[in-house]
Amino acid sequence: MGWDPVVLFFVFGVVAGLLRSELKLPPALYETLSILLLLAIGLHGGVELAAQASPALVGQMLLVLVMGVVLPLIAFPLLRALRFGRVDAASVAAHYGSVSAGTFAVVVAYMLAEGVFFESYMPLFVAILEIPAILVGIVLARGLSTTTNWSELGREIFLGKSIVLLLGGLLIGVLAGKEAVAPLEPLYTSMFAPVLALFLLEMGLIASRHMGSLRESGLRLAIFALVMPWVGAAVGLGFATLMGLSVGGAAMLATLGASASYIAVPAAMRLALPEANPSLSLGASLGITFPFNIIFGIPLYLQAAQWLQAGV
Amino acid sequence: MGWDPVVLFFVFGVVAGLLRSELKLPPALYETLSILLLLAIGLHGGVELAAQASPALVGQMLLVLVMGVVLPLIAFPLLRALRFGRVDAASVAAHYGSVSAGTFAVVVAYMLAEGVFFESYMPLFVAILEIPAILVGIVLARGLSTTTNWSELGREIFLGKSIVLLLGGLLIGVLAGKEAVAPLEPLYTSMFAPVLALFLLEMGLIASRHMGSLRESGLRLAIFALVMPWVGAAVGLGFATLMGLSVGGAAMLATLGASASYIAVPAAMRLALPEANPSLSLGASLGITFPFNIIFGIPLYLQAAQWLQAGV
Amino acid sequence: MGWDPVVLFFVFGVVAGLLRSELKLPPALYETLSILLLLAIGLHGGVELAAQASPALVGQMLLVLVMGVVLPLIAFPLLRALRFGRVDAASVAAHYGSVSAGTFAVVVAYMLAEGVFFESYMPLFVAILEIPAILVGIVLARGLSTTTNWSELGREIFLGKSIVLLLGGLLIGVLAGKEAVAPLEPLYTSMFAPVLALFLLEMGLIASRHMGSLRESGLRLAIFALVMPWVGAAVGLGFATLMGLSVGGAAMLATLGASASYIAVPAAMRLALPEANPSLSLGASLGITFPFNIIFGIPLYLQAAQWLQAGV
Amino acid sequence: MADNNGTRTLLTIICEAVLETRLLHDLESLGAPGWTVSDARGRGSRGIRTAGWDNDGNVRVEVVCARELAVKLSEHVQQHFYQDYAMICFLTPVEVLRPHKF
Amino acid sequence: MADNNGTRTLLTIICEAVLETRLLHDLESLGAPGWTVSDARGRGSRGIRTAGWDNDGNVRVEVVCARELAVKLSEHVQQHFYQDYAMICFLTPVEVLRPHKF
Amino acid sequence: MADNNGTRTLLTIICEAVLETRLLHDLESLGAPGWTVSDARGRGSRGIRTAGWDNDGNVRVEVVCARELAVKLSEHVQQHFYQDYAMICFLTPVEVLRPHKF
Ligand SMILES: Nc1ncnc2c1ncn2[C@@H]1O[C@H](COP(=O)(O)O)[C@@H](O)[C@H]1O
Ligand SMILES: Nc1ncnc2c1ncn2[C@@H]1O[C@H](COP(=O)(O)O)[C@@H](O)[C@H]1O
Ligand SMILES: Nc1ncnc2c1ncn2[C@@H]1O[C@H](COP(=O)(O)O)[C@@H](O)[C@H]1O
Ligand code: NA
Ligand code: NA
Ligand code: NA
Repeated sequence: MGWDPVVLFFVFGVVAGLLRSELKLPPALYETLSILLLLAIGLHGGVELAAQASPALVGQMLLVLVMGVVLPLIAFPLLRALRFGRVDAASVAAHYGSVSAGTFAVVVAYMLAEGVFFESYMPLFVAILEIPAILVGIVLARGLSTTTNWSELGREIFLGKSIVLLLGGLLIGVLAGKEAVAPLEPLYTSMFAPVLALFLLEMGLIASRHMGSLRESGLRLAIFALVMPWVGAAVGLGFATLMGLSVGGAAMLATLGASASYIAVPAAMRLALPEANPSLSLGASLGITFPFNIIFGIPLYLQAAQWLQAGV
Repeated sequence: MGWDPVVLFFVFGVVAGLLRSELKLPPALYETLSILLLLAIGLHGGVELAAQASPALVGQMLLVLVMGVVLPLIAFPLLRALRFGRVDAASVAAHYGSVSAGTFAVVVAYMLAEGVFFESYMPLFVAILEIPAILVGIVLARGLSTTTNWSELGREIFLGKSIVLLLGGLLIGVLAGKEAVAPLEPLYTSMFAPVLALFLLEMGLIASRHMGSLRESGLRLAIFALVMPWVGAAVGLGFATLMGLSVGGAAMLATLGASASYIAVPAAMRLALPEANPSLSLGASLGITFPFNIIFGIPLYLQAAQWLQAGV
Repeated sequence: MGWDPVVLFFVFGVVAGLLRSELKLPPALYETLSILLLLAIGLHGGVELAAQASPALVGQMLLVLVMGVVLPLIAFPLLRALRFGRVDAASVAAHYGSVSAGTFAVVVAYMLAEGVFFESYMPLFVAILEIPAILVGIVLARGLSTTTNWSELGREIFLGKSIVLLLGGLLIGVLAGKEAVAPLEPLYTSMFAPVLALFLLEMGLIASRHMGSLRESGLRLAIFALVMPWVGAAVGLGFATLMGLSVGGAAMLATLGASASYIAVPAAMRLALPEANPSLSLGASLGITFPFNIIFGIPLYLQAAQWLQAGV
Repeated sequence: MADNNGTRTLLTIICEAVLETRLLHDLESLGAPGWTVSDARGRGSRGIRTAGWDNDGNVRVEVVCARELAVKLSEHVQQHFYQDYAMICFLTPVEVLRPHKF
Repeated sequence: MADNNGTRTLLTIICEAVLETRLLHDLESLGAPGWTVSDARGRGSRGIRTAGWDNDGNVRVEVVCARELAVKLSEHVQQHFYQDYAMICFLTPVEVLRPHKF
Repeated sequence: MADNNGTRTLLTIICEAVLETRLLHDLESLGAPGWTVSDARGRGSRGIRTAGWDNDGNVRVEVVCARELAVKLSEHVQQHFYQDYAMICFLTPVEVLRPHKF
């Protein structure tokens, strides 16, 4: 078997961007692709959730919530140790404590291609992991101050595009059930890989710009962006063990732990912590961590999950 | 079987809109989806028409044309009785005399899901029903005055986007025939439900805004928007009996009668009767009648058609 | 078998445009369609190339490169004989020496529908043919002057959107191989015809505008636009014989020879030879040659290739 | 015509998108030397226009021309469209290169 | 209020798109009679904003109003957003039809 | 440089989209402190530009800067692009906040 073509689309985008080619995707296409991915992930998860829901799930959801609080609390001191200012460290920590739906889409495609079983309600965990790190990040920067307009902020976070699409898709899947959703299956079967490939092409183009901006923000940031995925993955594997997930599920939770947000969190941080430098977080998350995860990380995390399970 | 996921997408859009979530679809996507729906409906109809055309069809087409004239003539006095001004009543009557291609797409998906047979050239009737109500509405507002620039108006109406796409698709289907169109079938098979679902998501977002605006225009409008679908459906069933349509065809003509335009007619009215208040028509048609039809109406109309046929 | 529906979509666009209908596709959709077509063509070619690559291919690629230099050198004197100014003649010659990816997509669909075998690495030749004519055109207009900023121009040409997408798709196909690309196959199987149909609808709308502009530029241009495809096709057939292509491959190279660019070259010429009148090239290429090729030309070229092979 | 020292007037019209074809037709027949259109959304006395879909966007039309013509165009627009359509328009003096173009 | 002879001020604000909702909310509560928004991209002291994706575009907001209000709006914007967000704003005198609208 | 009381000049250039990269490159190397671009369509002496597809749109470029620079930029543009490309440009005096930015 050759290279993964979906990952090659990302590399293609990076190369085209670095060569400063005229290639660019219309913004409406990028938006459409991310809407399709989020809906497809949610819908697929919901359909399966309807079939597999169990009381144990509630406990798992709580553990995932805790994981979403723990991750930024680990990232923050690491960033402070690397001498980032308080607000910048909090903002970057929020990005790494949250998750990247794009990375999740790649790990789904990878598991399907490798034929590895995973708990099909994983999309639920994506939605749960998106939020806590944002709140923790704000508290890390501001303390529990009263100047933050929490009600407005809450609306912006909980009703942000990606969470609404994920949860909307999930709910529709649960309410409609597998049989009724059948006509919509192309969204997460035949159309999933093509949509993901185009999405990654655009992500590559965007990432290439942020790689350039990394040169300025320098070595310390690059170190963090390469170290934190290992930490996040380890945390994810730990929680997966607590939750009793399958090998595939554990590898996916590790991937979620290792991934950093570049859609939902940047927008929330821009509004909640405007003095944080957005090019730090985006440079790290898009320019380094995202490529690292989809090219090297995911296979590694799967292997680690397999070793762990075998060792138990 | 669970809820219809396609309808759930509409509900999802309404809820996201009412909660004022950040979710919005790029306008280019909305346009693309409506182009795809109209072309798919037309093409599918044309392919089948080529196989089933018969002399009886000419008579049926004439009857449908009459139905398009009758509907606004019923709606207008009803609106006047509810004390709407002459021009506003004429404009709203034009909307309800015409049809909604979105509602038609939902009824097609519903009939296919329920396995109910219907005359496959129904899209032809959609195209025919679009226009007469517009002309009747203008005459109701203005009389046969000479100030209306009929030639320019005619061009705007007959060459409007939705009619051109429906008729273009139909003609291509007829000229090419089923075998040659095979490579394009995904447009009305595997892709139809996903496209419709996204379209309804956007319609839900739009409808939620118009529901808000209903509070102003008040009770009288809501009454009309809930009563008129029953009247229109009854008229549709009557004409279907005259035309000798199947149960499925009758239910679809009832749905067409019950549906109100929110794409072609608003644009035409804005130009032809600019002093009419557009938020009245859109509030009623999008905010009430469209949701009513796709959630409750369509199953009702099918049941009515079944009773009627059984009673004959 | 009826008319080719894909071609009918083009005709539909032309008619809708000439009737000045309100129909227009969102620009983002047009861009998306052309990106999808180019990627699909490249990817499909790459997948097959990986399976069939042979040393002979290098020789064939060189011959195609020569063909790309020869074509504008034939077109230029022809245009001068028709009394076009030097710069305009050079610019139009560059358009006709290069190729139209849209025409190539139509010939691919045609060959598949007719079940005619062709060398699957033809997309490689499309990419090769795009560039030389542009350079030849500039030299024809300017001589080997030093005022042209060749390095910047080279970047604009080699890194232009269509070449990058074609070559990117090709490379991904080659690197990933058929098995791994399987999940992306809908791009060049089930989705190819629908995407092409919509693309041709838009091309029809655009072409209709350029047909109007032809009236001004007059008869001489129309003569060239109708004669040159025959010349280009003959040259293509000649080179195909030298290269030992199959009947299908020969017909496709003839089509490439006969086709004129309307995407990559206009942009390059606008920057490199701004004083050339762009409506001349576009009027000829889009208003006449493109419709001629997809409606009449392609079947003719296939027949010619069949005769030629039979005669040998 | 008009002054020749390079001073012209920029007429900006913001109105519902459905008017575009008709408005441009009128501007052309009244002698506008050219126009530029871009898409917009907005809020005014007739409520919010979000440009989320077909019937709900605005366009922003600009015409650079001699002041007399700008006034004539804006008066025409005011008479024919102001009452029934969402619309505003305003004039700004601008300095142009190649004044003969306008 | 303000002068009545049809002279108003056009306030143009160009800023990151993420601010749109919040900015329009503020303009409205400070009394702006309306606004027009279009999408844009640009470069300034905070680098290039290409509008290639969600987090990376600008909006161009225009408000036509009395000069005092325009100054008040621009000062508010300056105090609340200038430091942390990519943003510029400028004022132009314009002549309006139907001045009572603004 | 220039006056310091907050008066600057807004240079607006409307031209074919294909020029965007090259034009912005020139503006930057001539010292423009920033720019804003939006997409547009239009009609002028070189016919209709509908923005329906790649080769057929306009862009609207705005630069706020000192008057001398605006004049220099517009003269450069006029010399290099006016003859062969669809293009207009005009200058408007504007009042800016934080004049040191421009
Ligand atoms: N004061 C204003 N400033 C800027 N734009 C405005 C203003 N008032 C109205 N508009 C724009 O003009 C459109 C129509 O205005 P109206 O007719 O007042 O609803 C609105 O949708 C806005 O885009
Ligand atoms: N001198 C300028 N002329 C025109 N637009 C500008 C200028 N400076 C900044 N902008 C616009 O304002 C945005 C934010 O500016 P800044 O805060 O300087 O990065 C930029 O992305 C540009 O769109
Ligand atoms: N008088 C005008 N008013 C506003 N925009 C104009 C005017 N003339 C030209 N334009 C714009 O500038 C572009 C190029 O103009 P031109 O070079 O005259 O074809 C046109 O496509 C329009 O967008
Ligand atoms: Na994470
Ligand atoms: Na109806
Ligand atoms: Na050629």
